[in-house]
Amino acid sequence: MDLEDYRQRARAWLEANAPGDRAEGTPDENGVAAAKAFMAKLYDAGYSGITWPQRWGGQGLTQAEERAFAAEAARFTLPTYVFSIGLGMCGPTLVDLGTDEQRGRFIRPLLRGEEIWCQLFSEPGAGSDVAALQTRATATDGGWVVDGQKVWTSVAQHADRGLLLARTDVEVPKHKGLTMFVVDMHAPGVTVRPLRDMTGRAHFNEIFFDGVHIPAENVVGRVGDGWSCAVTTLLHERLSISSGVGMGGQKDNPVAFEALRTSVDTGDPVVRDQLVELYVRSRALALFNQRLAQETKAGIFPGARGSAAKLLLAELTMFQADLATSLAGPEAVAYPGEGGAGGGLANAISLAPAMALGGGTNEIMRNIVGERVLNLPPEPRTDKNVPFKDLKTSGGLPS
Amino acid sequence: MDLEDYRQRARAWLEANAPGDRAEGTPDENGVAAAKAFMAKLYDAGYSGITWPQRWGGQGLTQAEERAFAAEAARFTLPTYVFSIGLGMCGPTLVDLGTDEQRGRFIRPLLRGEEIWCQLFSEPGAGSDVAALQTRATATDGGWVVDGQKVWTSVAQHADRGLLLARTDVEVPKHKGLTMFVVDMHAPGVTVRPLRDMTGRAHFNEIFFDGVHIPAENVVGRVGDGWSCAVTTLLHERLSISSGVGMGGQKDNPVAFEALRTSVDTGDPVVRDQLVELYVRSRALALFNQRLAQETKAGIFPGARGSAAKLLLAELTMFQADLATSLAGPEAVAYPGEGGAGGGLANAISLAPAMALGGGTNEIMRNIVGERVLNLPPEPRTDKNVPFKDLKTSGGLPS
Amino acid sequence: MKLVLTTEQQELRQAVRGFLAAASPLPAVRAAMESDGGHDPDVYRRLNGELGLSGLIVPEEHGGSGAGYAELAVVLEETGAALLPGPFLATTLAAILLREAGDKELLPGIADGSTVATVVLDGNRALNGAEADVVLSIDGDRVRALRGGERTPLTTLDPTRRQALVEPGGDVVAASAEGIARARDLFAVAVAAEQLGVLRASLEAIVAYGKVRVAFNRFIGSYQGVKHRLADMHCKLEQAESIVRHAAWAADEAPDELAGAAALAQAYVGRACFEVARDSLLLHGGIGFTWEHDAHLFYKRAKADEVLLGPPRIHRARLADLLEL
Amino acid sequence: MKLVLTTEQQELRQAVRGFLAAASPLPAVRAAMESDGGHDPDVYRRLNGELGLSGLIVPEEHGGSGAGYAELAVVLEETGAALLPGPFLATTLAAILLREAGDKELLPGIADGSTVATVVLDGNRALNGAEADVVLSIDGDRVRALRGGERTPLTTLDPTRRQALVEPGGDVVAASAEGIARARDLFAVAVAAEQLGVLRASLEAIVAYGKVRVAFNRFIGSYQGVKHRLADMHCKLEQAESIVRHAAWAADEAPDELAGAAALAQAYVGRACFEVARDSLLLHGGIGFTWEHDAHLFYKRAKADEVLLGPPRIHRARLADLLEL
Repeated sequence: MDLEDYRQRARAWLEANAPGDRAEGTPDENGVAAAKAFMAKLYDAGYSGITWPQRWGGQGLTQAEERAFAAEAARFTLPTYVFSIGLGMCGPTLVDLGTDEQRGRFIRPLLRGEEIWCQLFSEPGAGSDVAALQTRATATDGGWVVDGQKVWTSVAQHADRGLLLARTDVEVPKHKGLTMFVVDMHAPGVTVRPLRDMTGRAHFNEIFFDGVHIPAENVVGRVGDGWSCAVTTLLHERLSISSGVGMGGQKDNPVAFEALRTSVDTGDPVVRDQLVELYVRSRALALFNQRLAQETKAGIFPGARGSAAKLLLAELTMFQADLATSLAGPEAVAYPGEGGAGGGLANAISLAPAMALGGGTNEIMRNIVGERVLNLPPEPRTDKNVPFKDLKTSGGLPS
Repeated sequence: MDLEDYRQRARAWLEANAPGDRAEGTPDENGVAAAKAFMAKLYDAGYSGITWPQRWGGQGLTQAEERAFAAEAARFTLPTYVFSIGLGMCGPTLVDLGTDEQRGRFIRPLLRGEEIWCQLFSEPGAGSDVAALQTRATATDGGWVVDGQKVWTSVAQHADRGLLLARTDVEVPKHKGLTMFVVDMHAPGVTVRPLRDMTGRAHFNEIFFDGVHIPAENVVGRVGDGWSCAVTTLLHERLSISSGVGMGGQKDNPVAFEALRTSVDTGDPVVRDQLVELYVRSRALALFNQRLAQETKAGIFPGARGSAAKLLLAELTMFQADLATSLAGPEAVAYPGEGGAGGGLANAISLAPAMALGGGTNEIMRNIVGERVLNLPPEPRTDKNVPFKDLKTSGGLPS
Repeated sequence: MKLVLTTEQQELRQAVRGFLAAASPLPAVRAAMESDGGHDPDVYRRLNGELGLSGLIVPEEHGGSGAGYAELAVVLEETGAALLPGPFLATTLAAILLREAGDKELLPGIADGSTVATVVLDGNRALNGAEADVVLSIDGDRVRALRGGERTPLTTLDPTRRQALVEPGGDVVAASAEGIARARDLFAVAVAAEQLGVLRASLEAIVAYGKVRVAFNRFIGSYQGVKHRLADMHCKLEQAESIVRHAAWAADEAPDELAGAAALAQAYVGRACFEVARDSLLLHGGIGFTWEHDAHLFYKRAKADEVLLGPPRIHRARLADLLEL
Repeated sequence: MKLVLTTEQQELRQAVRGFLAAASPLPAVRAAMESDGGHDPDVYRRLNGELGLSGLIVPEEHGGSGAGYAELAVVLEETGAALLPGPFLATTLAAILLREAGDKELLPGIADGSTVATVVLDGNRALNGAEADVVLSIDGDRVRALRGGERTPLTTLDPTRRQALVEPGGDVVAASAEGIARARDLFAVAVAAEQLGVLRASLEAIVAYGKVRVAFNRFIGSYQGVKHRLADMHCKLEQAESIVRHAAWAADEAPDELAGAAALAQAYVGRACFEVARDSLLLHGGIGFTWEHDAHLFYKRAKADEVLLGPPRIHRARLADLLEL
């Protein structure tokens, strides 16, 4: 089939089937049901898992079709948020590393939206240093028993399955004692608790595991090989995030240049100069992202340079929310609908740190750029060859 | 004698004896002769070594008299620059750590300006990390033979004696194999070469030691104890530098606020706002320095907090030279007397990095503030217990 | 110029700090901010009674202690560092305005803690406008006071201190163009003193965290990526404290210097406070983004304070005017 | 929009980079800058002859290669990175002005390398004004050219490239208001391309040093205090390169976007270049302050370039106008 035909048919299908209402963030129960129904239609029409292997339920097509569909889909807001972790990270990991039995069991329901997935790596004591995680999986008859706590887990409240990283050996160095599992989120002993963030909303969850049983066949990869499995997952994560990095979300952003130019007093030359600064920084990053995208199309993989774009986006996000509130003055602090004229500024300054904390802190990004782009020597490491049980932990902190 | 009397007499002496012409930086041969003549008069009048022990040639008075004299002397420009290393660092070290024989031999001529001293610690391969120095002192009949290179040495071209730190043992960890010496700068094998800096002038020297003999009685402190001797010297250095940190030198500075307010176009609101920024930063640091001075008078020793003031001064120095040249535009780059209107701006931007490099880099200052003011944990050290000869050196660099 | 605290001022600081640490630690701040009134009346009763803070700057003839602005700055630094919820700053601003404009009627009630007051800062917006017994507003060279009047609570960025839309007006209680001009400068000094406290507490929090939080088998405070930022934050603290001490000294001892010192205080300390609170939050990593961690409370207070007296550029513009640029 | 180099452009870059590395490495730059003429005529002969760079953007009908500004930007990045002394940029600015304003007489001499030219940028100041055969000046919508005239060499901050006071005037050689306006924007793009090279080379120098210089038994590039600054500098490089590619593309392909892209290029790249050169010098430690080390040459060129076309604020003001702020 010709690519242009493919695109035409995708457009026609989307126009006929994409829901008209705007869906943002994690939906409620009804929203999840509707999202699952849409995903089933999408799958049945052949637009879910376009490049995934046919044998496991994908379409077996190429990046060209994937991009063609994505270009058409960008004009709609599809209710696929709850499936994004499964489609972007968990599924690709299983395609890469799962047993045939696992691929056969998990991938088709994932692509068809019948099962929602979440990813269970981060812990309160293991943020930047994921391999320091403490959740234990202990071998038992026919499987494993898991105890511990995970955090920063998106869509966990709706998830049917989770991709879990847990420690199976504390006697070996920390990177060597980890194992990856598929865990049933409905199993006894799994508790999901919403995590309220500084905006006052709960975008994430904490997950508690209390004697949760996992059957032996749910080990992904080999026992003790969890770190290299996790690296595969994180690589998929980075790809799916970096493809979204850009000027996206600036359109309706009340603190972006286009909004501020109409909302602030540009009759004041000092204010005007600060808007110029915002324009310069915004354009500089936008052009850098466009250059990365052009390079990618030309077959030059951006690799760790994407971390530079992420760092710059985090800094720009903070800069513009800070600038907008400073320019607005006292009115900036009131939430809208409360007699205040603050519009979205109070929300923007509350949300601004998120970009610098999610997906790796600014410090981690600078390490990556320094070590993997500029090839600077690494820090001396003291945790490489020490048994996990002998490592330092964060004193006086929950871990 | 009453303190006010002391001050009156000091003032009268200074008015009668201080030379009228302005002396700045390192003088030439004639200037050195004049400086020595003045220093002898100063000593004979009892104003050199005011707080130093009487037994070794000082006046044995208190900080009160020292401060009273300094307050009066501040109104004059005394030609004491070439003696500053001896008076500020070498002499105090000998008073603290020298043998009686050394104190008897060296201190009176130092105070009377008969002998000029320099300090010989830094090397090309040992800047921030002074203890990594490579100059070797090898034991020989009745003394030591020195080979190596020192750098960043002020007044060495006029110096009669030097306080030298050299390595006497490479088999022990780096801090344990050092020894301090008094070296005769006129001895055979000592070569002093002016070091041209980025302003095009030679404020410093490089010193080469080629088989220089030092008699055994010139060891300061114990053999192998040079590091703790050097710490004593550096403590005196820090005290003598930090007492000079402040708004000093801003009066005739073409890039300081008072000069810029008359030289730039304050009709442009953006320029005016940048001048406000300069004023804010300058005042913030000036007030901090004044608070430190008031605390010191009240008996609160600033300690490592002085490093914060030094760091801020380095940043302000760079900021204001950068700002002044940016505001001036193309005219900033021409040196004066060349048809250009750049005044001192080209020189100011050339000299600006000096404050961030002399007396410890900004990174070293941040380490000091972090570790000694905020008590943050140190970096892991890999050089504490390793024999010096097994340590890493800067590859491909002269050292 | 006096930039170092006297022994008495140090004792005042210790007394307020000790009291707030015991009576209003951060868990109590959270409880208070989620309560109906937004603050704990019991804490205020003791603050105003035992410590006499409501009367601190009220002249003795009106029942206060007649202390100076240097003492007030010491207190506001502590209430800022503790993120004390409720109308302490609002009533303090009111006391400043009344003292400077020469009020006789309202000051005794403020001094004995029975009157909660606030000042309209911006059209019709006031700190703790819903809880205040009296709303003061500036009308040319006169100060008006209104009991009652319409009050519309606002939901704002800073959960630890409320604001409301209020009705300016009421009877004239004092009049003095000069006093009001001075009061406006003193507002800037008072807010800067609070900001100094917020800055200090934000820095202390991340310094403490840097000594216990481990990543890659090292305390995060041992990494230069963290350590050097904290050193820069410390430099801001030192400068901010120097500026606040100077402004408070000028308020008491050098009236000619007050306007410049006050504008400098807002121009420097407001920005420094937000930057430090922001970096403290960010360096905490993910936990700093959670509602349960306190970092966001300091961050939000810092931003709310930075814009409280107007967009920050007005202080810089005032400085330019005073410097005759 | 084209932000990635074509294969041909990459080959051009390699050719120029390879030539300069062999013919004009930094020790040769130092020798040239201290020579009477301030540059090595032999290097220019080969640069203009073998590589044909003097004729790069001269239209084919006037004896040049008629290449685009994207190719010119590639070349200027390399001459900037190499701190090539002498009148290469000066003659290039002259070629831009003549090409855009429609000259027929002078371009052939520039193309074949026989004419060294410069443009008066600021009243009576010109790059390499003492060495130039022809001094161009803009007089309203006309371009004038003067051979001879008074020339007063200046001693300036940047020892690698000279300036002089010159006499504007002479015969009218071209006239086009539109062409001259376009040329002014192209000057901004050309200087930004050179600045990109200076930035890149400054960063490369300190990255290389971070891998060999040891302090406290570790390579200094392993300290986050250094590493994180270098990462920030790399971010500036990536953005600067993107902006220069875009501006050069606009010059060739999207005339409507040129003015904005050119102002952006000077507003961003000029500042970024100086900041990176400054931090590179500072992170070298004491050795960076010596005359013998090359860091100061990049630092001085970066500052001289930043103010070459006027105080940096003029580019920001122009951007504000173009954005209709």
